[in-house]
Amino acid sequence: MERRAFYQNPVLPWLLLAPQLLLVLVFFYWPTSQALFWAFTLEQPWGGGNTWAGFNNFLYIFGDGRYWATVARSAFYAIAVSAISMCLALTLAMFVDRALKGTRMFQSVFVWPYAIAAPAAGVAFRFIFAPEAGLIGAVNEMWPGIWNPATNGFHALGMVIVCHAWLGIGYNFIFFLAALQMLPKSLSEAGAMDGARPYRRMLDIQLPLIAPTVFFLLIMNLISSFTDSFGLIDVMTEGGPINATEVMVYKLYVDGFKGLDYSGAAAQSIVLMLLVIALTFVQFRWVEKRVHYN
Amino acid sequence: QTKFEFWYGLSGDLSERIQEMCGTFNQSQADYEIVCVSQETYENNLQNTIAAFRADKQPTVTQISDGGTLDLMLSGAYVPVRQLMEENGYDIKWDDYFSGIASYYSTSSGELLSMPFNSSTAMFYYNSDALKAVGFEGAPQTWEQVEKIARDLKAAGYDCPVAFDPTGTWQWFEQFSAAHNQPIASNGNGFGGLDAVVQFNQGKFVDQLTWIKKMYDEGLFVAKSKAIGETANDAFVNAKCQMSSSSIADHGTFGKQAIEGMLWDVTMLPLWEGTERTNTLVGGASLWTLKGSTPDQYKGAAAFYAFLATPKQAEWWSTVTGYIPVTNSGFKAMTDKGFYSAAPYKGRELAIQSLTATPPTEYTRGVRLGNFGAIRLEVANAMQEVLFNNVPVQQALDAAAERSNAVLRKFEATYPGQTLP
Amino acid sequence: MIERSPLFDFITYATMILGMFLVLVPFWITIVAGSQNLQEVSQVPLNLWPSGHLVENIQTAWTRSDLGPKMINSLIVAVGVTTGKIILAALSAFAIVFFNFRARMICFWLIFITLMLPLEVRIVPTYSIAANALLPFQTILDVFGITGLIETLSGVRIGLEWNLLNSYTGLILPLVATATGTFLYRQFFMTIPDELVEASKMDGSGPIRFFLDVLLPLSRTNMLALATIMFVSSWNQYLWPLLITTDRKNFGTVVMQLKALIPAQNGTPDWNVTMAGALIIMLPPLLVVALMQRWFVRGLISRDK
Amino acid sequence: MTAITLSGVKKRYLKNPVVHGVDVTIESGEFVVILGPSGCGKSTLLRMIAGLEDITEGTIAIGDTVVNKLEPRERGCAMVFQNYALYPHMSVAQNIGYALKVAGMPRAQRDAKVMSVAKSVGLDPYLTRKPGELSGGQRQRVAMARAMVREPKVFLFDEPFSNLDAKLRVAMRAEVRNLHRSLGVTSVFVTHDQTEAMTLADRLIIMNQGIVEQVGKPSEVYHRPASLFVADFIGSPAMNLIKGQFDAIGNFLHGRGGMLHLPGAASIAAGRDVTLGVRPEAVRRVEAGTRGAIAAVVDYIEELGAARLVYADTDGNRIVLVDERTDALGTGMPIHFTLGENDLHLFDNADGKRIEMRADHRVPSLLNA
Amino acid sequence: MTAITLSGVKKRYLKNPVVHGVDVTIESGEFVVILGPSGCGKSTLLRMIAGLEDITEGTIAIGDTVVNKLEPRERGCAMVFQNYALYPHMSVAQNIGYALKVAGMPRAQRDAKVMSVAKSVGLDPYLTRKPGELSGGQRQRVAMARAMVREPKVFLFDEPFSNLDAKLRVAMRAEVRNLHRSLGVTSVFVTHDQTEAMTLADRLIIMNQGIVEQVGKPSEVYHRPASLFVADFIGSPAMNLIKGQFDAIGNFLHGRGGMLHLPGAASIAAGRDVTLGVRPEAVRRVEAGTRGAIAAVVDYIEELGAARLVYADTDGNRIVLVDERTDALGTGMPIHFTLGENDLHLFDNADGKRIEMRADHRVPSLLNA
Ligand SMILES: Nc1ncnc2c1ncn2[C@@H]1O[C@H](COP(=O)(O)OP(=O)(O)OP(=O)(O)O)[C@@H](O)[C@H]1O
Ligand SMILES: Nc1ncnc2c1ncn2[C@@H]1O[C@H](COP(=O)(O)OP(=O)(O)OP(=O)(O)O)[C@@H](O)[C@H]1O
Ligand SMILES: O=P(O)(O)OC[C@H](O)CO
Ligand SMILES: [Mg+2]
Ligand SMILES: [Mg+2]
Repeated sequence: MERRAFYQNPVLPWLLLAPQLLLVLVFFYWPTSQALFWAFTLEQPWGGGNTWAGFNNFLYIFGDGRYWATVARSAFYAIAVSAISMCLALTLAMFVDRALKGTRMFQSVFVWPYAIAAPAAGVAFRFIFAPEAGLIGAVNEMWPGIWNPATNGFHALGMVIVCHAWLGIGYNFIFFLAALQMLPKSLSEAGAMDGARPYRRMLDIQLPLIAPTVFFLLIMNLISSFTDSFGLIDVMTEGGPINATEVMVYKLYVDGFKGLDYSGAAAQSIVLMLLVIALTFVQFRWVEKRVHYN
Repeated sequence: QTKFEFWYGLSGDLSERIQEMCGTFNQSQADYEIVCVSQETYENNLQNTIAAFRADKQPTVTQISDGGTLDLMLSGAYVPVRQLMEENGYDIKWDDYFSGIASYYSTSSGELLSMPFNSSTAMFYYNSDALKAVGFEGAPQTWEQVEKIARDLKAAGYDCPVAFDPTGTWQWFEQFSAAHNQPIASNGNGFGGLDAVVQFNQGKFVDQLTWIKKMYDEGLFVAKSKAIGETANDAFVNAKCQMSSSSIADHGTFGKQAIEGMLWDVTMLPLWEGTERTNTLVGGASLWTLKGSTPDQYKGAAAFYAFLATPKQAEWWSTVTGYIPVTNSGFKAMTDKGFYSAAPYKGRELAIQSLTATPPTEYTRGVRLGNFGAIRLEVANAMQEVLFNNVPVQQALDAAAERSNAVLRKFEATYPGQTLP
Repeated sequence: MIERSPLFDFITYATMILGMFLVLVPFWITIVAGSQNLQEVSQVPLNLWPSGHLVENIQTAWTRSDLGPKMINSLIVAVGVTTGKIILAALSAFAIVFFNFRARMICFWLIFITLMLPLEVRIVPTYSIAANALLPFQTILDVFGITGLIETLSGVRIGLEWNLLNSYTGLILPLVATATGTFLYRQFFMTIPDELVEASKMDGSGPIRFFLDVLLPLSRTNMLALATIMFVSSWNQYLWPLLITTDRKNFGTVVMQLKALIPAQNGTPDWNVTMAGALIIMLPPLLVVALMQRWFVRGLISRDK
Repeated sequence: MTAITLSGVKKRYLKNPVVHGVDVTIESGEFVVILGPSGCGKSTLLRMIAGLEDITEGTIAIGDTVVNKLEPRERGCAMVFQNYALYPHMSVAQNIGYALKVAGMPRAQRDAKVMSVAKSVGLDPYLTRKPGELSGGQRQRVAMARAMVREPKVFLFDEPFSNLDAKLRVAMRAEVRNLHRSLGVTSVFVTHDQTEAMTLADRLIIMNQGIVEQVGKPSEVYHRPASLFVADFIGSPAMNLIKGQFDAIGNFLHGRGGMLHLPGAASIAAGRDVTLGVRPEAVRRVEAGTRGAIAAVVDYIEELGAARLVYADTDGNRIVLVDERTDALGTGMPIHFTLGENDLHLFDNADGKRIEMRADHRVPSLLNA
Repeated sequence: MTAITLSGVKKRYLKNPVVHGVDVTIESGEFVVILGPSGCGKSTLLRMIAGLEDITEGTIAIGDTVVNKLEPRERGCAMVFQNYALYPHMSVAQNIGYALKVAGMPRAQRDAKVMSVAKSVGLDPYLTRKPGELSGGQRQRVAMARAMVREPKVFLFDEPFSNLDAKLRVAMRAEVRNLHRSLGVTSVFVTHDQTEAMTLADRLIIMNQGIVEQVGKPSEVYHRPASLFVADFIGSPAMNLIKGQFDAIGNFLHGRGGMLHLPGAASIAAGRDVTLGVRPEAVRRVEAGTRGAIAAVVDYIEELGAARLVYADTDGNRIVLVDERTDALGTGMPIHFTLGENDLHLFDNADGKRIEMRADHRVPSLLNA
């Protein structure tokens, strides 16, 4: 609903907005334009100067098999993390939504992972998954060498994915539960009167109706797994072994700061930004569409 | 009192030694206060120094490892050490420095750009008790011997005959190549110009890696690294692994950390039978003076360098760490005192022997490649591909070479028209 | 709840308990390992019951990673970001929602777009701005020739510089700049009925009074929500502090220290110390969330919908 | 066959009783409306029949089966919800056919059935639309079609019209009535709107705070309310209720010395605190001096168009009357009225129950003393 | 002194006109109700008076001042909003006193004033409560107290009762009326509830789609609706409206050959498409054979308690009548009725305007041909 009660004042709104706009300009628009500039030049690491490079930086990364491998890995990572995390959270939310006695306690606990810093969780999971330590590592006692994320890329990637998915449970859970609770109870009841059992109702009624939330979360999870993965990977694997856990954001960090290739990293930033913007855009289109129910 | 900063890339025990040294300097005079900041690793320090330099917040002095030398040389961000000392009225006998060390940090015309500080080379450490236990006396000299010992150890129930750090390109790749006079890159490992291409995918290193792979598959080499949860050094001092290759710099640390009663020793890198030893490369790092400090701070830096160069200080440094003395006179003085003839310092002279085994050849002067850190990563990747993912050696090294060359070309393009100083 | 069969209830509880187990395992392991001594923690398989060394492990971790000053830094940053954001966001959202001016939607989008691009993806260029936050203005002056003009006129060369590296400002400001808060406030302000604005107009109060007398008091719960979210997210920042503080000793935050706690950086595989360290580092935001759960859940949800 | 029998039905939420024990039998084919103020437990009762709420105590039988333990789908009831509860993501046809689909009816058969039901409520042109694209009345019809398609034994309605505007409500009322006429299915309809209740019901169940106050035909309830509550609740403007006491000879003393004479009542109510009730339309304005006329002073007047409501004070009691005259009348003016003896109701204040007056109780007529 | 004069007042949102030009004068001290269906522009008009909306065209004067350019606070109006718009975080006292505080009145004086106003509406026991802790009626009273405290020259009400339940609404109506009586302040009250409008207004302004359809006293509007819209809108059940045509001799032809005879109408309406209107309570059921009786067949019946509504078909037109008899009557049964000639209304279909019938137009009475 459009608001119709406004204040009129030629100066005041600008004064109110000024601090935020300044910050955004300085810390967002300027760097972004800078990145664009670098992406089209070769920037000397020590800031001594740069030369125009046209699209070479982009051509370079697009011509680089390892970059594509990273993109593919990021996509897999994003999808796996989102799928695992969302499925778990949805299952929990569905049951919590039944509001049996004592549910509140569970509900609180399910939110906790949200509070945990990714690197902190990373450290904990690294211990849990450490091949030489006593939890998952215990399988190595029975079958020596079967589990080793330090040398096996799949193990490493799996470990990071599990950790990231765990981190997302809290956030996803909150949204699913809220969405479920916002559905009129009478819809489920109507479903029950129509003879559908709980599982059927979930598939036929609840899921389609919370589809906007599912979709919203999917996008948020994808974006988060493109971006938040940094701290996790840095603490758990540093992108290794042999780049097996190097995702886009980590690669651009490594290339830029460790590899001193500011321009290549800037080009990668631009690609990643476009990707995130595209996802957000899709999200908005959907938001527009979903207004159609009622 | 003038304050100035010194950033360095060492951590752990070595970092504590540096802090101690800074303390001594601050005590020794009243005009300057040096603030020494650890950036954990050489890579980190280079990275942070660059970042700080771009932000105009750089320290006066920074420690850059051998691999970062060319990055600094082309940066235009430094004050040459020779000029600095002259301007501040210090008279240093530059030709007293080991020529191999000095030439690594000098322009082609021989001007020393950075202050040699902690110099090292790669060595081979072994657990004498263990070797004795399988009937081997003395130091292993050849890789053939290492292989045999390893087999015997394995047979005798030792889980980890040789600790192999798959990210340790410096000792396992660069120094191996130098000792066997193998090129790392064309143009004399890059000394001849920015258009060099890497050559490690040809020659002996290919065979060496093939051999390492074989040893690894047989469980004779065991991968040890930070990522794996235990570094090769830790595995060695804890007597879990019986042989290891590492910098002479660690000699001091090993002395402190080796478990009670463990007998160990150090020797030059083994060679393949039938090959002639050439000198190994200078490792460690040198101190660079960065532009953008005040004249007083430069005075302080100069005073600091002069302090480092005093025989007393140099001797202390070489005593508490494993780093070698960097001047002829220093080395002579210590040898004369009998420093190297007894434990716990015995063996360190071998490092100098290794460094000076022959006059530097085209391939043993050093490595002068742009963004060498990125190339090291490529080689480390290749080694891991071979070990963990069973990628054929040649294929892995070819791929690494291709990527390394791309790095070099990009570096060349970033500094168009520039030549090596 | 329609089906009331005990079997279904049982399944419900079973699933929730399983879920709780899933969620709690990492916490439990952290506590267990953090409370054991080196020998216990090195056992394979691990004894899943806490032992008595928690305090001493925490002490070790505390001194090894120098957590004391780092905790204070983290707290300064988290509180700084939280307050900064609450204030700025309230002001800007107020302007966007309650004023009718031409550039209203443009301003909204200018701010809103920043939501889409987390710091991580534009980290490289953002770093350079931290070196000199006034660079954009200098560039603007340069480009329009104002610098030159003033230099010729007065002989003074304008050199705008504001370095944020290794400073609390640098740690805080870029995080304050993001739009989450503005968006959350906007969502909330939109729910304020028009009539409330009109009633206050009829009562004779202007925009500032309305903001202070009506809007702020009504936003209390939203502020709590935003505060929780911001506290957690700024406490948990990793990459940005990592980049912007070369002086870790004085400006490092606790989360950055996590990596340094991991064994293999320090010799023995003393996971017990690592976990004890991790435990204290994850505790503050966890406490905040647990205590503020009600508010913050509401905040989260209204933020993104 | 499909009568509904409620015996001793109680409902508690946690410790909180909201339905206190209901015994009612709803005849097969009957249209029963449950009427009562908000929160009195109407929906709860209905939902217990539907199987959407547990029955705390007592039994509910549909036909011959006690359904206490049956799931909603097993009870053969269909329900129309207050907000329709249409599935917003399904088309009209899918909404109507969902129950059949769940029951596993083959597609072709299902489509035919949906079509025929949709036709019967005039929805066939809208089968592919989503509920969001329908008007309120059309949505209402979808909800009914959805209930009809399963050919249930019982229809349940929970305030199905409360979201409709006044005109549409009247129209939908007619549709529900027609539906019931043509299908003859036992129906229970919940509402708090008395017009709706009166016009739809075969029988009314009046509830108040979890208790059934009266069960009866609409006219019965209107003309012979069983309790003070019902008397006050039914009818608009509400019945005039005057508290007072009968003396031994049948004088009704009320307010500030007001007195009516109703000798017959002496025998049934003497000495008890009672309330005398009379509907506003049974209060007839008369000329001063008319036999039995009672005097009052006008408080204020509400103009309704067709008539006006006169609020007047008689001996300290407020009385409302429906006045169809159009003479000038204003605050403070005196008027006179009589009460028709057949329109009088008497309630015992102690328990609120109606005190039945037989004809001989009423005669002779009222007198203002 | 504080009459309100609207001259040619128009309102457009963007290009969209919503008020089309209103000319009305509201007398000083008068209570005027603006009545009309949802979306017709009532609130917009009121808000233009309050100063909450710009006036696109025309002028509004309060007293002698044209207020077009004045801020709300300068107009001397107080407003009671539909949802009360109480400040939820302030106590009752703070809510009431806020305007005084903004105006800078000293604390002591303000408190005294708040107290006295609160007393006058019976809010004094609740001064420290928050609005959330009050009942609907109490909130309503706070809103009124807040308006009163400023001693405004004009009271504006925008559907102030629409959130209240039926009983409370009736009570609040009386309060507003009393308030107006005692303060005598010019008041404008917006509603779409006709009972509310009829019972409160000194004069009604009936609006439809941005146009004023009629201004007049409630009884005038009921008994002499100025247009078809007003005729249909006012009154419940709605007026029976029958489309047809008069021939030259005054026969009214309608539906499937229905015919009424109304000779006088020939002179004013012959040949035009007209609508004949008659209120349901003016349709009197009579015995078959009564003079002028018209036959019809019962469609259905709605029982209201006091009376019943009979929906019947006469020659294809639906007619509703209020029937107070209680004889058995059912669908399909024949009935007869007459129309009182004084209760007939005639409208021109072309412009919807009333066609005035003088007495001589009506006589002789209607006949079913
Ligand atoms: N799930 C519940 N938990 C606790 N109390 C409840 C619950 N559902 C209803 N109640 C209470 O039971 C009483 C009866 O509720 P019910 O919904 O049956 O009323 P109703 O007569 O349908 O009212 P309305 O006309 O407002 O729909 C109310 O006081 C209500 O607060
Ligand atoms: N801010 C606005 N912008 C555009 N159109 C508006 C705006 N406010 C109201 N309208 C339109 O103006 C018309 C009149 O609105 P108004 O609010 O005056 O109606 P109303 O008679 O008060 O109706 P209701 O009884 O529903 O309150 C409506 O069609 C409405 O959609
Ligand atoms: O460990 P150091 O200090 O001898 O240095 C080793 C290598 O030179 C690093 O590049
Ligand atoms: Mg209900
Ligand atoms: Mg309105």
